[in-house]
Amino acid sequence: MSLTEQTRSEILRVDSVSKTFGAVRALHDVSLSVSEGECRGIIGANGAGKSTLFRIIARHMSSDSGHVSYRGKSLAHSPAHSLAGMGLAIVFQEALPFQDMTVQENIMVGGHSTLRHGFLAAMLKTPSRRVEENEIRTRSWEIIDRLGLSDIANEHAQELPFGMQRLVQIGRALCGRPRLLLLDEPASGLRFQERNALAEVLKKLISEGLTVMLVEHDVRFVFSLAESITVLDLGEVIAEGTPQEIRENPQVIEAYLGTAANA
Amino acid sequence: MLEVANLVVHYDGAVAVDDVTMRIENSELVSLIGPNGAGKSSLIKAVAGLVPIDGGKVSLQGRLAYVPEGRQLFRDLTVDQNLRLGAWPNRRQSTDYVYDLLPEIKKFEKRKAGQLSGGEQQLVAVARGLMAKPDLLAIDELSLGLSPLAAAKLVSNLISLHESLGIALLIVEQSATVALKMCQRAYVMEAGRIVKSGTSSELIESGEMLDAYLGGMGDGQP
Amino acid sequence: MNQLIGYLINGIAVGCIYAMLGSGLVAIYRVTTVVNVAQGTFAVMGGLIASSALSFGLPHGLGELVGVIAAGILGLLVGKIALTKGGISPISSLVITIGLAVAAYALEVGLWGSLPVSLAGIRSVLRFSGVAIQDQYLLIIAVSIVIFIGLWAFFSKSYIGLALTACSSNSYGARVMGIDVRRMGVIAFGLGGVLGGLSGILIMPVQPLSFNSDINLVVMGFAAAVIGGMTRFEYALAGGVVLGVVEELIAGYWQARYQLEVALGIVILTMVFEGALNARRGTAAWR
Amino acid sequence: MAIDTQKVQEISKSKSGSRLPLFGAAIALIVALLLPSVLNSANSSVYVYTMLYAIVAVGLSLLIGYAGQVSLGQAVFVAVGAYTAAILSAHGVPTILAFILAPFVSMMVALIVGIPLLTLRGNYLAFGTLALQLIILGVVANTTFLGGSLGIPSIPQLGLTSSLQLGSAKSYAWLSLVLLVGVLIVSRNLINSRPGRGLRALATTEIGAAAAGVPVGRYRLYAFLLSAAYGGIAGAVYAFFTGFISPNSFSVLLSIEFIVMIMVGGSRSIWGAVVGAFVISILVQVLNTLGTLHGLPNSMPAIFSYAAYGLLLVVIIRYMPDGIVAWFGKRLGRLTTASKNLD
Repeated sequence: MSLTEQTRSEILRVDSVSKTFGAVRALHDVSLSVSEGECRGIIGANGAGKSTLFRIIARHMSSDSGHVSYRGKSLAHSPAHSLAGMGLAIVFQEALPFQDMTVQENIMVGGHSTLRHGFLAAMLKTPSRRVEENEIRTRSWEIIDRLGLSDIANEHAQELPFGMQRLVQIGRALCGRPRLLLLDEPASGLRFQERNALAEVLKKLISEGLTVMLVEHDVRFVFSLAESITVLDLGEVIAEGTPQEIRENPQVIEAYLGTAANA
Repeated sequence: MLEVANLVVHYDGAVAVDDVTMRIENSELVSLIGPNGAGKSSLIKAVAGLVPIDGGKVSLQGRLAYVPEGRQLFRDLTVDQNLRLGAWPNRRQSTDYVYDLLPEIKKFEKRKAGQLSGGEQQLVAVARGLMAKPDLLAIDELSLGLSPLAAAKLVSNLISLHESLGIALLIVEQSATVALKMCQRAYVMEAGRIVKSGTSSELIESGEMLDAYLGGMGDGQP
Repeated sequence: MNQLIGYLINGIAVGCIYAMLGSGLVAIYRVTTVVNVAQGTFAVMGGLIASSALSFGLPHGLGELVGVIAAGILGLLVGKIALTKGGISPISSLVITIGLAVAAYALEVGLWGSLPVSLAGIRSVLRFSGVAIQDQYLLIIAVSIVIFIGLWAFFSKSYIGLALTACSSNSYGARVMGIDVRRMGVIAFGLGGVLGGLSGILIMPVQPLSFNSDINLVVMGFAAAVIGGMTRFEYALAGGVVLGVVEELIAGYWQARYQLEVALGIVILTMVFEGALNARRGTAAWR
Repeated sequence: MAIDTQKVQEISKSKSGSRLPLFGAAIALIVALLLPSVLNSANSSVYVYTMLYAIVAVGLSLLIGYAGQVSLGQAVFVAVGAYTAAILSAHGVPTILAFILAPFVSMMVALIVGIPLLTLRGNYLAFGTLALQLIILGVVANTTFLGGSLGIPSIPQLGLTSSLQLGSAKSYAWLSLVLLVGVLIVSRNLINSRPGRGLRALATTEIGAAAAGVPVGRYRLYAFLLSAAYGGIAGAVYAFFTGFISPNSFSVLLSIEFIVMIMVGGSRSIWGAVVGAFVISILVQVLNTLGTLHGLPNSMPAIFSYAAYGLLLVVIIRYMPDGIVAWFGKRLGRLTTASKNLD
């Protein structure tokens, strides 16, 4: 880890996490640390353990050993739905947009943990509900505006092209006012232009100070965004460094292309 | 044998295969390589008729058998029962045919497929594909999850099958080394498109292979 | 003691009926992941048709066979309707089977009326050292043994049986082999129909059935199947027998009126317990 | 970030812009208000039942359509409401108090059974709720305190005060209309708010909803409780109105009728539930009239209604899975766009 990273405060820490499924070792003693304001890419071949790591951080799965902490606090006892309220926004690759809800409503769901009113207040339309609903409506519009989704804000999200759906998911995550955005394979299934558009949006968010962690197999996509990269192979961290360092790392080349491809 | 022209495949609106053209001659050994998510599997599934085609054309002379990614064996059935199902369309095929070709399978014919090791499972999956007596055998993610040793053994098995039966093989492989070593010719895929093709030796020389896997750095474009 | 033997034999026989119904549900669920609410309908229809066939003068054996075949055809029909070509969610298919079960009421009430109908089974009674057992119960047990051996042979030897298991083991893999998974689902419904029809015909001589007996039958069949985890025939058999014996013991030593409630309570507990177990194991599904 | 508030308001206006549904609802409300004064007493009963069906169906559509949890035993919560009202008023509790308590008792029962049952999903939950209904009805039928299988006769009329009692079918008609409108308003408020959006989100994907911060398990339970409360309200009115209840009044078939209603109307809309309840009530009336025509056997009305429920359910699920409201809506939409294209 370079010196500049150590001066920034740590936001996420993964501490020697291991996980096995039956006889398959998905993760073995994986540790990494993400600093505030950083964009970290996690790459690795199929079966490297990327998505297992993602699910463990997202509290969707528990690890066999080791632990994950967020802003110095262990996540061991936090249920999955509590992460959003802590400023940790998660976008799963397989998460569909919510059916029969407009783009705006989809994004408003993301603000769930920033509002208070419950069933009774909602049903009786109390003043506090009105205030909060107005607030979330305005906030969702700000997000819709900056993601360029204004024209389709009232469309049903599931009917949009894939690239737009991905943006809606990111808008949904932003509506919870996150400090750390965790993205699972954000570029998968996108066309070339859609990938570029998504990268532009993410670049802007990063430049505004949002910490982003990308788990992604599209290496080109990650290299264009991340300042540091962690490479997983067969469940272990085999390299960590800047994109340039990773690209020149012989172990990484071997993991991706197989042994002695350049011989 | 197989001709694919301008093939396009979408997945729920996402583009998986984008205008791909390729061909395989009789008894040829060809591999399709590229990084994870490049669209290799989608291409081969479209060729096997498992996913609908959204554009272009696939024409195939002869019979194709497809060995899917992750083996997809029937874990609760024995190896012999798995093999019998490989000949489902034309039923009454005796499994002795593949036991003759791959004698080592005979050793565990009575065991449940779910209890075999990864290498054994992959061999059974290949054997199950052979039960359909194909002219072209397409194998998806040949070495995925196998130890280098098991992969090497499987490759030598396949090459001897190829030589004795004269069938064409299409190998989809993430590990470029394994693929290039065993095949005469290869197509390299990236982001749904074929970015490079040629003989194995040409591809090994070229730097573009590395680009496909680890991204070009110069232009800074994603 | 003698009384106990009587209860046990009756319980095992009734349990075999539940197990047969449950096996029909299992056969269907394994391939389609649909719980077929019309499973009780197969039993009622099979029994009613057999009773009519007999009253038209068909000899015993043939009349019952007509009932079983009719139930099998009904099963295929229900399968064809519940499994659409485009594919719908299992829960939608379940609602379709509810619809068909209710629609069948119209047919049953129209043709056979709403009163319970009985069937002439074996009327004789076996007596030994003070225990009296209706021979029909022994017949049920004997037929069940044959049926379950038949099921085992069908699923391990026949090509169709293998294909059905393949669909349940790995439906994508089955599709790759060129197996038409929807058609196999319809065949599974047909098998469910046969098993349902058989159970109805066997139970009717000792327990007359009316059109709305189907709910209790399907619920008890489901109970047997759930205890067996919905996927294994031999477990469904065990589950059914356990339920039947418990019911019979409750009726014998306590009171008959809480039979159904206790059995259903066991099912709910089993499901909840299984669910909790799966949730703990569940991580394996997430890879 | 500067944001054009003008534009925001414009767009949020245009969202609710189509006035047609609102207009339709207003007309429906006026007709519904006037109807009881012209109906005879037999038709007034049909009116009351329709309103009560609609109340239960709205609750069920919140549970099935919005929160995605299938319950096949919804009639059991109607039964709990009805029995609460009947038992309490038989023991001297003022009927108005019994009426108010009924939905809360339904919710309590739902809470007790919901905590274990809602760990189940899909097929299992559907069957679990069905089994639950059979168990509770069985226990009621065997409990003398609850009237056993004979039921509870001569339940008093609902009295708002000691002097003002609801006597006529007309008054129950207006009461049930008011309750339905209340239920609709409250449900609509819920759907378009934070918890409502959370429910709708979890119906699509529980993982995604949890990632957005929605406490999935708790919300599923709340939806279950709410639908039980609606059932309890309808059950209480039913008990006071008919004056007699028994386990047979709340059969599994009734639960299935509710499913038919929301499927026919469209489960993903509370208006669909209301439309479904109306369509089914009218259909059953028509079939009854046909079935009792001269010369037909006594069982004909039953045969007709079984066939209608069953086949309707099959046809709707197979050919109009979003219900008739959406089906007609789509066709209407296509028509209007077609006519626009002509212009």
